[in-house]
Amino acid sequence: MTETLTIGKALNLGLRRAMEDDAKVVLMGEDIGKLGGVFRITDGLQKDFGEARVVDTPLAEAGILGTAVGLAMRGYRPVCEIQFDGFVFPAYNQIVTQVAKLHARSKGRLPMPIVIRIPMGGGIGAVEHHSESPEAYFAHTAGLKVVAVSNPVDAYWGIQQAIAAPDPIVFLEPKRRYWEKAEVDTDATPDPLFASRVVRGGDDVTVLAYGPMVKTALQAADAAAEEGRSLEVIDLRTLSPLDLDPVIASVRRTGRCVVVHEAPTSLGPGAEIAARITESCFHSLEAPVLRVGGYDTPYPPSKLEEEYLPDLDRVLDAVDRSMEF
Amino acid sequence: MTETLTIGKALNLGLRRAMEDDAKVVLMGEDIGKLGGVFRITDGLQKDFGEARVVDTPLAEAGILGTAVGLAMRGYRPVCEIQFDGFVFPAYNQIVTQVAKLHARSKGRLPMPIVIRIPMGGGIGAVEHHSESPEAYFAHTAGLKVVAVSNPVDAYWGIQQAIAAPDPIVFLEPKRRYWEKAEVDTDATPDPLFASRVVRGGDDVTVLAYGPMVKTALQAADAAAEEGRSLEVIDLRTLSPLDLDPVIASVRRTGRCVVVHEAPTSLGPGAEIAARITESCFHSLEAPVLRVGGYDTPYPPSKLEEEYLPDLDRVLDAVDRSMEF
Amino acid sequence: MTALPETTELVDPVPGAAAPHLPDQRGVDTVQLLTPEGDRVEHPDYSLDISDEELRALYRDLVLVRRWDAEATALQRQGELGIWASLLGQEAAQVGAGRALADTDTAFPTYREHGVAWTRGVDPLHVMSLFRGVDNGGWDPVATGFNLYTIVIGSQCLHATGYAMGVQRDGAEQAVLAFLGDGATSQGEVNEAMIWAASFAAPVVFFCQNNQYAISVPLERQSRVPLYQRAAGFGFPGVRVDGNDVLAVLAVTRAALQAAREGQGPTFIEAFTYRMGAHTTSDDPTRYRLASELEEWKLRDPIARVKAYLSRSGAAEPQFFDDVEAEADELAVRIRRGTVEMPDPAPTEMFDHVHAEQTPELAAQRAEFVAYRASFEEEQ
Amino acid sequence: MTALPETTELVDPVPGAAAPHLPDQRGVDTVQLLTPEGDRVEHPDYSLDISDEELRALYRDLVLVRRWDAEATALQRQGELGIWASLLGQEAAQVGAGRALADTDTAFPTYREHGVAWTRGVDPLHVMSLFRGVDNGGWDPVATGFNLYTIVIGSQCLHATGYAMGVQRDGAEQAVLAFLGDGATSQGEVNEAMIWAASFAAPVVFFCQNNQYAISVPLERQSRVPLYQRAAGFGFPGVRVDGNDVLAVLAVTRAALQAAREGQGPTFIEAFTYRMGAHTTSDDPTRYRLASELEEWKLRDPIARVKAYLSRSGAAEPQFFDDVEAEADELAVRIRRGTVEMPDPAPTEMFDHVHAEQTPELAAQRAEFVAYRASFEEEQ
Ligand SMILES: Cc1ncc(C[n+]2csc(CCOP(=O)(O)OP(=O)(O)O)c2C)c(N)n1
Ligand SMILES: Cc1ncc(C[n+]2csc(CCOP(=O)(O)OP(=O)(O)O)c2C)c(N)n1
Ligand SMILES: [Mg+2]
Ligand SMILES: [Mg+2]
Repeated sequence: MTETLTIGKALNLGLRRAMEDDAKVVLMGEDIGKLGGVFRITDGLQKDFGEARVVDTPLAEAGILGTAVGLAMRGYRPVCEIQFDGFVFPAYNQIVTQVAKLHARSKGRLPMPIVIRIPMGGGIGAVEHHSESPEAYFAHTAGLKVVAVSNPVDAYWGIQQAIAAPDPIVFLEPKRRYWEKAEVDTDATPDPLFASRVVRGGDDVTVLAYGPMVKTALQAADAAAEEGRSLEVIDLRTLSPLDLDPVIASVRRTGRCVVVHEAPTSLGPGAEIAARITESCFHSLEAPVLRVGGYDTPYPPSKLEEEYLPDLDRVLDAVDRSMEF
Repeated sequence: MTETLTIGKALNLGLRRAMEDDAKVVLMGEDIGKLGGVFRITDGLQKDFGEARVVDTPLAEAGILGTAVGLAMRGYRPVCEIQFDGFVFPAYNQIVTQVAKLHARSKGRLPMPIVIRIPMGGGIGAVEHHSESPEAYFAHTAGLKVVAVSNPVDAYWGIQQAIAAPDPIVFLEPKRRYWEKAEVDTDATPDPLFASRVVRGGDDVTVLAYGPMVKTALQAADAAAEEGRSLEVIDLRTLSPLDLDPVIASVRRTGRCVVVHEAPTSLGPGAEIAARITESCFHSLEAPVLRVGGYDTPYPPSKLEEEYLPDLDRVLDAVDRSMEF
Repeated sequence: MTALPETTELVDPVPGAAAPHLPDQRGVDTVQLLTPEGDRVEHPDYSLDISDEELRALYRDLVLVRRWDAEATALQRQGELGIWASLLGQEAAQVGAGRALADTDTAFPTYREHGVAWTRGVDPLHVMSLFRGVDNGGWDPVATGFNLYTIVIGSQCLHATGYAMGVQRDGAEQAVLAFLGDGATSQGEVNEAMIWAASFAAPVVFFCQNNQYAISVPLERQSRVPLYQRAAGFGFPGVRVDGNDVLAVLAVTRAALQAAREGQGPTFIEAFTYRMGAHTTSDDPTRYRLASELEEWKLRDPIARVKAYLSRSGAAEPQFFDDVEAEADELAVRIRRGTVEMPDPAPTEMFDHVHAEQTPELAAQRAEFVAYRASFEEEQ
Repeated sequence: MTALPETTELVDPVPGAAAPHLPDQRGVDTVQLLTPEGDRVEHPDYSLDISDEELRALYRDLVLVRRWDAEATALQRQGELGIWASLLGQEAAQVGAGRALADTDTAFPTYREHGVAWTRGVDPLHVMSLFRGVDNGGWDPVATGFNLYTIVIGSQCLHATGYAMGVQRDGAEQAVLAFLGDGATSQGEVNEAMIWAASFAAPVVFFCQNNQYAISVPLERQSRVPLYQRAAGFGFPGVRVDGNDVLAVLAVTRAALQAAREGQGPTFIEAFTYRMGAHTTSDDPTRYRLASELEEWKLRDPIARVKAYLSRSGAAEPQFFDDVEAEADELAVRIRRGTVEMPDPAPTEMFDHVHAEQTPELAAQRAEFVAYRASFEEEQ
């Protein structure tokens, strides 16, 4: 069946499917019950699945993740909602020292199939702590996998795949794109979860993005096309593991690469990607891999966020610099 | 005056000087009083400065950093000891959302001169969580500065400079080198805190390291010299800001660069350094910047740590790969 | 074995069962000095000697902050603010607590303490600038003794405790007032703050506005016993006050602050109140609470009772009320105009306060940013 | 206003003053069934009907875990272990708690619960492997109902609570026992665990071994009131038991676990005891505590009193004690041999359990690692 869904609604439906498929799936988070979450991603689920499976938790993120660990040990598959990206840090100890390490600590005896859903990124005119891009903190943490969806199709399938997967996954949702729509064929065979995807072919420069920046990259590609430049856009989709094979193939062809993300540039995901692509494509590169990221400042007050966030123009500027290098 | 000091003793003396120089300096941490800290870095300080200035805290790292923020707002200069690298995560929320952001949040009205001392890294045969290298988590955080000392001279001066500095600084101490000795001239004029330093000149490959790996890099340079290879070794000393000018100058000359650290390789400091050097030295590089880091696994049980940690051989292996590229 | 306090009402906790709503905790040992009907009552532990003038001043505070709040909500609806966190219903708790502070005391607010900001002399426009997205709060936390808003739930409680430890070290006779919500009591950091405050007998008072909800989550999810009882477990006194009674709040908070100044350590105050509006302008409370609840709480309005008392006791003439209304109108106009006309920040602002000593890296990023922006201007 | 419990003894908190040491909290409402002299006493709330055979079994447990502990300390001194966290003095707390568990219950230990491990049938060598640096604990947490050791202070309390929420969802009549130390009570996560347990009435019992120190830091830094009182603030019962009295610990823990299984929610147990040794073999307690304190606690030895009772009551023959000694000697030999002969882990182990589904990236790193190591073998 094909439906037109927003990313938010696709997630909602995906969660519903996952809960129907497996009675061990338990959603946990602040305000996810009656309210359906501040973004309504869990809308209606508590009504249909009950309070034991859609748990409005006390206001404590370490508590959410720490009890999720215990539930996972008991055979449940907790799906934790962090209300906003900036509020994941109270849970950081549990995520880094427990969630990420328990499989290794127990030599595989303790399953840890926990999904940590985080609405990520800026662009919604919010106050402090509501627009962060913390993905590098997780991608640097051994034992975690990190996925960032960019569209309704991946949202629908990705959340189900993440819940079914046996490892802990940080699942990043492009907050400001929650309302973007697309056709979702709910009978299709989905792409694998940990795979990047060429979303637009091109010859001059390879542009990499994930989550909310994929749309920005595609807009840049449109604009570049008008100037006669052909950008290949790849949606990374997964940040850990990184699926760079399609990227390497592309860069070997284009010789140029630009990575785009909202996270601060220094030690942002672009750093790792640049380092690896340079290792793999050293002789093909006509220019260094360039990064377009957030500045190395705290996320600014919202009146300045358009200045802070990478946009079409900044991507094009990097493309120009790459071409002119 | 020149004294032979271990890194541990140099830190102890440096802390003492800082406390003598400024009555607002307050040390806080677990077991730093009568016990002098588990590594004895604060040995004798509570006895001499009293319990109001050397505070044995309750067992809660968020509490340490959170109250340090309040003390800083009141005009104090808190120096917080985190007992082991793996125990900084309960304080992560305070560090990332408060310590790092308060100067910006208040447009500079609230001073945040907090030093977070963390004994870092492996190699001491410890149990889980006692051998971590969390520097990338801090270096990626706008608003923090990150320093990693490698020797008694920098330990002695660095801790004093960090305490005197107006911004929050994560001060990483090379745990397994605490007992290494050197001559410290306590009358000398110290090098600036945020500056890297060429510690051994060479022509073939530039090797970058910081903290505990500087010694490893120097050992590699010795070994390489026997095979007729000349390595230039640079002690980065500061990870945020990164002082890459001497590195760039070096790489423009050698054309080859290897970065060494204990932190997991993916999104470790080496990623950022590789990306930046490639941007700055694109046309000089004869080979991609290569990284020698910890594997992307949790730090292993201590019987395996020598396999996990970069050592002389792994550095030389990377040097070989760089030369043969 | 510690018996549970007699006032405890445990609520059926089977998961999957609906969390029973708002157990009647209001009879519990609550300090009240002015009834909802506007009658002065006595309390054995807390008396308040207050002049008519002071009473009128409190009334004025209450009315002005409510008007400010209403204007802000309207401005948000009109797109002039990104969001607004309304204090409607909590005026007495905030004004009472704020007016209990001495000039030399320091307050650490959440994001909802506009009423306290008012009592500290913070310009409302400096609060508006935060919700407009111009900055993170434009007031001077040092000059006002009113810290910046803290949005990460509960983090400010540790700051307040640390600050109080500094007060202690300075030998100053000052107290610190840490604000938090009922939801915040579940955060580890908040509990750590209480542990620290007890351990060091820090001169800090925890002022919890129990407005019954953390966004949509009712109090029972955070605690099945009255919140003020938490403190005894940490070894210091807890007290519940009628949060809609500005006199009781003033008296209780004053006493606690004075105890703190005198070295008697922390107190936990639970101001029992209700959030009459939505959590913020982004929220839809009809999804999770009943209109009847709201109706019930309307009968306990914090302003009506002061007005009733002032009128009935003759402490204020009718003209006074008109004057306050007029002043409120003026304030609203000033806030509206100031907000709408507020200039956007300079784009380079975001680079300029990251550190006290800017790094060469960030200076370079800033320079690139300036050059990049200039390139567009050249193009035009 | 909640009065402080009468047993509260506030300690002078002026910063800079030496923290007064070990206030005499021992008179406080402590459950005891066997005195240090070995006399059985009754307690109104807790009775224990126990056979001679069970008593002898407890004695055997106590002696064997002490011997294990001594052997481990010796092995560490000889360089066979990286570190060892001794349970000396805490045998009764651990054996009593461990033996209170039903087979189907689950325990979440810290890093010191070797005595509990013993009662769960964990092979001591599986604990030794952790301290030798071979792995992070070799036992099967699922099969034994004894979770892996958790070193990050307090984190396991949330795991235990979550696990108990799972038990609840399964409708199982099982309980969960979360271990923690006195120092751990200051961690935010531990307090969150209690808040969650109360909120969901989860079938979890918090078993706090108050051994008076967190490494060098005495209890008073963590709490100025007895720890068991913490629980009431969260809305569930707290009880202090003589942690050196295996019978009292058994009785109190049994009752709490049974209450949990029956849906009555959590209990906090404070086992009042003393760490007779160093924090770990890396520690030097002479820096922070007086020998006299140790002497005082020697008089309350957890094993001596059981032995005295067994002998005096005739519940055990002298031969029994000899047999247990002999068994302890054998155990020590087995532990020594097993430890010394323990093979090192395969170097590739570190890659193999990171995920349930290894990533291509990590597989590649592993392959490089194998090739790199092989290159040395080729060279030779
Ligand atoms: C650490 C953290 N988690 C989540 C949030 C999102 N959030 C903002 S306000 C709020 C509820 C707070 O409730 P309460 O403490 O009762 O204060 P109130 O808003 O009722 O004044 C939540 C969950 C946050 N700001 N910080
Ligand atoms: C989060 C964290 N911080 C610090 C440490 C270092 N540490 C290990 S044991 C310990 C003291 C624990 O005291 P307590 O909870 O009383 O348990 P005990 O060791 O006395 O059994 C400390 C501070 C740690 N393991 N975890
Ligand atoms: Mg509330
Ligand atoms: Mg202890």
